[in-house]
Amino acid sequence: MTVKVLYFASFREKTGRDEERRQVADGARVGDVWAALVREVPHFAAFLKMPPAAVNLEYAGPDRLLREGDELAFLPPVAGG
Amino acid sequence: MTVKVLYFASFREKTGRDEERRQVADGARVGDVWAALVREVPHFAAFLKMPPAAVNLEYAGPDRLLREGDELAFLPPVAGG
Amino acid sequence: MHLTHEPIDAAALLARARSSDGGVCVFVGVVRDENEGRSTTGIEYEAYGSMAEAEIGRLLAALAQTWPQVRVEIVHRLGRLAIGDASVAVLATAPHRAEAFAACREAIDRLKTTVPIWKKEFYRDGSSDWVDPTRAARH
Amino acid sequence: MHLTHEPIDAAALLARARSSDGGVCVFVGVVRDENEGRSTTGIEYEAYGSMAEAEIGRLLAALAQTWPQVRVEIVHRLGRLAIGDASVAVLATAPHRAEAFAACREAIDRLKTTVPIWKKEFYRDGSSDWVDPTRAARH
Repeated sequence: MTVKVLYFASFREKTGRDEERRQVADGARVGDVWAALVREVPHFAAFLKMPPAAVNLEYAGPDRLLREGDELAFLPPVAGG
Repeated sequence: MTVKVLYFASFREKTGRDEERRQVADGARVGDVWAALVREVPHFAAFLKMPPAAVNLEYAGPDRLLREGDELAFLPPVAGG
Repeated sequence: MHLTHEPIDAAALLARARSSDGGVCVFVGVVRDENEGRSTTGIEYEAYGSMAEAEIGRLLAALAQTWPQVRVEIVHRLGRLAIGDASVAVLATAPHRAEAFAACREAIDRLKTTVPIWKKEFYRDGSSDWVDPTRAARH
Repeated sequence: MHLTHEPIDAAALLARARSSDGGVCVFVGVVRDENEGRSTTGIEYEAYGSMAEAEIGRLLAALAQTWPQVRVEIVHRLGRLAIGDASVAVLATAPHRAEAFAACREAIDRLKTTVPIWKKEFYRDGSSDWVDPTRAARH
């Protein structure tokens, strides 16, 4: 199935993309996508743990099951205000 | 000697005056003036203790010695804001 | 200086924040349409003007001792106010928000207990009374 | 709705206080000319817009649970801001001041940790960097 993955701020600059469609296995979880990104993206390889993530505009942990068409984002540390 | 005594808000309305010059004995203290007012003013007779007082624009206790020309005020409970 | 008979312009107060300050906290006290369950139509504020100015000056000096990096401004309106009118405004600007909030809160709390200002409430039934917070506290 | 690319009009926000509310607390975050000792020339704010709107909505709902009588409004600006520009404004109006202060403070504290907004600081030496509060906390 396909999910949409979004990148913001430092993650956008480090990956050179703001959005991509990724093929993931049926039954894939948020943590599986992160594990794949760690292998692909040098910047993420240095991370000791998964950054905060969101699925369909809500925070979600690594065990969150993904479904076809989900919008997934890994979020750099927020710094609004 | 003479001191100026000011009345505000409910004290002004209850005494019917906003300012008066009072003769007080040399060596008189704030508490002495209050004791005299308690005898003169029915509204003050009901007070269990002296209300906050100010001498020359600063809070002062009953033992504060008065001097010629001092500006003295007894203050109803403040309620600004 | 800190007391005025004119309407309070909280927006103008806000505009005076310094550019080096990251946090601006403003408190505005507004005349309510009820107090302790009684409908009110307005409030008359009276001050011992010269002492109130001096007390506010001492209050600002004390705040500057506690928070040297915070700048605080206080404006209190006097006279007859209608429902919805601003009676007091406090502005605290600081490099960081924690200090701005703390100084603003402390300023309004102390102002309400130490600065010689009194208010007479006017009720919908035509009566009026001087507000006595010490009496309310005993309820 | 809560995010804007236009300058924040804190005065207009202030003017929206209800007449039944006695206490109005406004916090305005302003772009500073330095951060952790480095001179800054401006900040670029970027948001995950749809999620930020949703998070602010959830934040307002949580505040309404805690303080049913308080009304809170939040506006956050995005894009390139200069020193002295307001980046965020929070308005809390309540019958009494304690609730207005508490809700305003809680709103800005939670906004800064949960709403997906990021800022890139531009320094006087021409460099720039994304602000990472988790890194600052380890200092």
